[in-house]
Amino acid sequence: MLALLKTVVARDLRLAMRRQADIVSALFFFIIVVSLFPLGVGPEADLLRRLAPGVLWVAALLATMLSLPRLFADDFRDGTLEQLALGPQPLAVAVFGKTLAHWLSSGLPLTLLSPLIGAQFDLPADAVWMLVLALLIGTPALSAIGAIGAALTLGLRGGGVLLSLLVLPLYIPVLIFGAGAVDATAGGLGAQAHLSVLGALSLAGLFFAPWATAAALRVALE
Amino acid sequence: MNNRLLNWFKFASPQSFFPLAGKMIPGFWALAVIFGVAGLYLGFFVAPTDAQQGEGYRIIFLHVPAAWMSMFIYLVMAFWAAIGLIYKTRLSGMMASALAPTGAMFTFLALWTGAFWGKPMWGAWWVWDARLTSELILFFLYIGFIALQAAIDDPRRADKAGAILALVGVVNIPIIYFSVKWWNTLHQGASVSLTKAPSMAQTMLLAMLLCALAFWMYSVAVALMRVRGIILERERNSEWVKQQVTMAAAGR
Amino acid sequence: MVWNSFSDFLAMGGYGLYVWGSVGATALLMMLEPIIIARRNSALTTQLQRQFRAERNQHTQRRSPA
Amino acid sequence: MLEASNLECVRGERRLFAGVGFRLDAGELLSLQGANGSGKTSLLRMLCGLTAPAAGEIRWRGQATAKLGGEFRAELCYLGHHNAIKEELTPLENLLTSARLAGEPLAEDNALDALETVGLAGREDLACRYLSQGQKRRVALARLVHERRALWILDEPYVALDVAAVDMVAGLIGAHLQRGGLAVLTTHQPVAVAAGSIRELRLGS
Repeated sequence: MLALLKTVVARDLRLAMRRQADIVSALFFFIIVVSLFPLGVGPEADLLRRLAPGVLWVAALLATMLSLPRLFADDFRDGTLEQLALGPQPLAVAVFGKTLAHWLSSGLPLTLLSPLIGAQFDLPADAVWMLVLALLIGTPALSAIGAIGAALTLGLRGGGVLLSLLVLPLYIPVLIFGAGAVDATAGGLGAQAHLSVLGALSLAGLFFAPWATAAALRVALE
Repeated sequence: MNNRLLNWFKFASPQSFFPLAGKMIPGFWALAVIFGVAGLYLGFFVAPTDAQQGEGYRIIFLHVPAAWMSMFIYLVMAFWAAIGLIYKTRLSGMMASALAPTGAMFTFLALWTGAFWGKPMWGAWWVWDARLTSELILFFLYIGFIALQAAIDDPRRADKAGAILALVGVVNIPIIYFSVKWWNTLHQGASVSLTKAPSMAQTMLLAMLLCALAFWMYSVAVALMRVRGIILERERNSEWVKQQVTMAAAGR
Repeated sequence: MVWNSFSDFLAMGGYGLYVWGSVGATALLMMLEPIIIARRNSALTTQLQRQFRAERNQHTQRRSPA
Repeated sequence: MLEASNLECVRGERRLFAGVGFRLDAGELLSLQGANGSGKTSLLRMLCGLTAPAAGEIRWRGQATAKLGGEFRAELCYLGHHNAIKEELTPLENLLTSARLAGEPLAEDNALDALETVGLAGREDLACRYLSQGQKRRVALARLVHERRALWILDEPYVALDVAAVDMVAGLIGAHLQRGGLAVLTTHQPVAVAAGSIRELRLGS
């Protein structure tokens, strides 16, 4: 089980490294979307400070969405997905591996980049650290739930738009507690409750979503 | 026990369910009208004026049943989805697809009547109340379900993909509801919220229940009508559809 | 009877626009939906009838050439 | 021993085939014949468990494959139309990864030896993107060199291969059958495989 997991994650990361354009473009998308808001709402620091958590989290959601269609599309087209489905281990294990690899190549870079963006919104130091922590805990759930949408819309025309329509409503709890954590810290309240719920969402996502994703993949492979 | 199960499965085949649904539809329409008339009469002619909200509160006789139905239909859809995945009966997938548009309509009506109720009471068409917000998200889930099934050509795959989405959705609804409720109390405090329904006089409650029953009968009737259309569409190449259609033509 | 006149009923204690706005929308949609379905079903059946009739004629022509 | 009884396949509204059955014992090869669109690929995918049959049952060693799940898949090697290789990876990386994913890790020198057998010597470290269609097919087929699983299901293994490569693949299949393995394959050119008994199954009218 573990060997399969390691192989899938290693293979996907190597593929991601060979095609860095995709990772970098998602990151730049994140930066650009976030940088648009001050141009839209004006540069006043205290306004930006209040907007920052929501804006950053929505941008993180959208940036994750960008890289989801490719999660299974290439494997579906070149036949490797079939081989994964025909492997001795349950497909959900391979899906868990791919979700992990997707998080490492999309959610994690976003998280590491967010302090840079936090400065743009003049967030106080403790809020910036809470933002990084919340993103770190919350983004795995985005990859796990997003994988379900990616599997359901595999091979469909207009899959990208449909994918966001299916997945964004399911992202709302993560958005609420993620942005809430940073907001609470900025407001001087403790964000312990938010982080624990966020952690629960991620854990539940990582454990249950792969089974739904595997079922959706088998439907697509028929 | 298994012969009861057996004939349930007999009816689960689209061919034998088609005429059965045809016979049941008028019955459900009748029930819907009876309950509807009774409910509306009680609600608009018998129920007393509310102390705080005057006559405006009567909108709840439509808003609350619509909200209940929007939630109930999604649960029934998830139920048929599960049955379809476990027993691989084709009819259950069709039932889920037949219910979705009606569920989406009731969600829209719940939002519409909620807005029309919020405007006079709180001065704004849209109130970020926890239940209204969850209703809005439920609307997105319905639209996602319908859009997914519309994007897939092969009906069998559409059913299965829709079923998985419905089950994932039904697991997420309580999570979404509680996180929205937390978000609402956090930012706004419970001052502005529709959850504080006016104290329910006996006739008001009865009127609302009757309206809810009417909406339920209506949903069953409409879903059965739509499922007949879906059955014809999917089994258009089969023999029994040929006789069914030509017999109908001869009858007319 | 709560209302003492029809116009009083329409006014709905000043909330007429909102109450009748809601009732109107509900009634409209709940009538429109069955009509749309019924029309779509009958269009489907007529289309199927035409298709089967065409198949039957095509079938008979092939079997009995002139 | 692989056994299928009255299999039926419905594609969209059309029934491609019905009542298809066969029995295949160790060391035997089943050659699936039939015109294009007669459902050959669908039948192969059904045998692997990728597609559920509309009716009928498939049994492996006497047990239904639907129930066996992972156990059956552990003894199955399927090669479809797609080469199932990643364009960005090199042939060596592809072979090592696919072996590990299949639960049978391969030592590097075995992998190099396999690539040499299929005639890819010298191109082990070139990204597959730069290989020709025939060479990509060889990378996919390199899997079979050290493949020890009992049941091979190959969808047109000889396509896009030159004569030398076809003989090489036929040899691999022959060796597999001699080891007591089973094979089901579809092909348009009749190819003599030095093996036990060859059964034929024709699909379609």
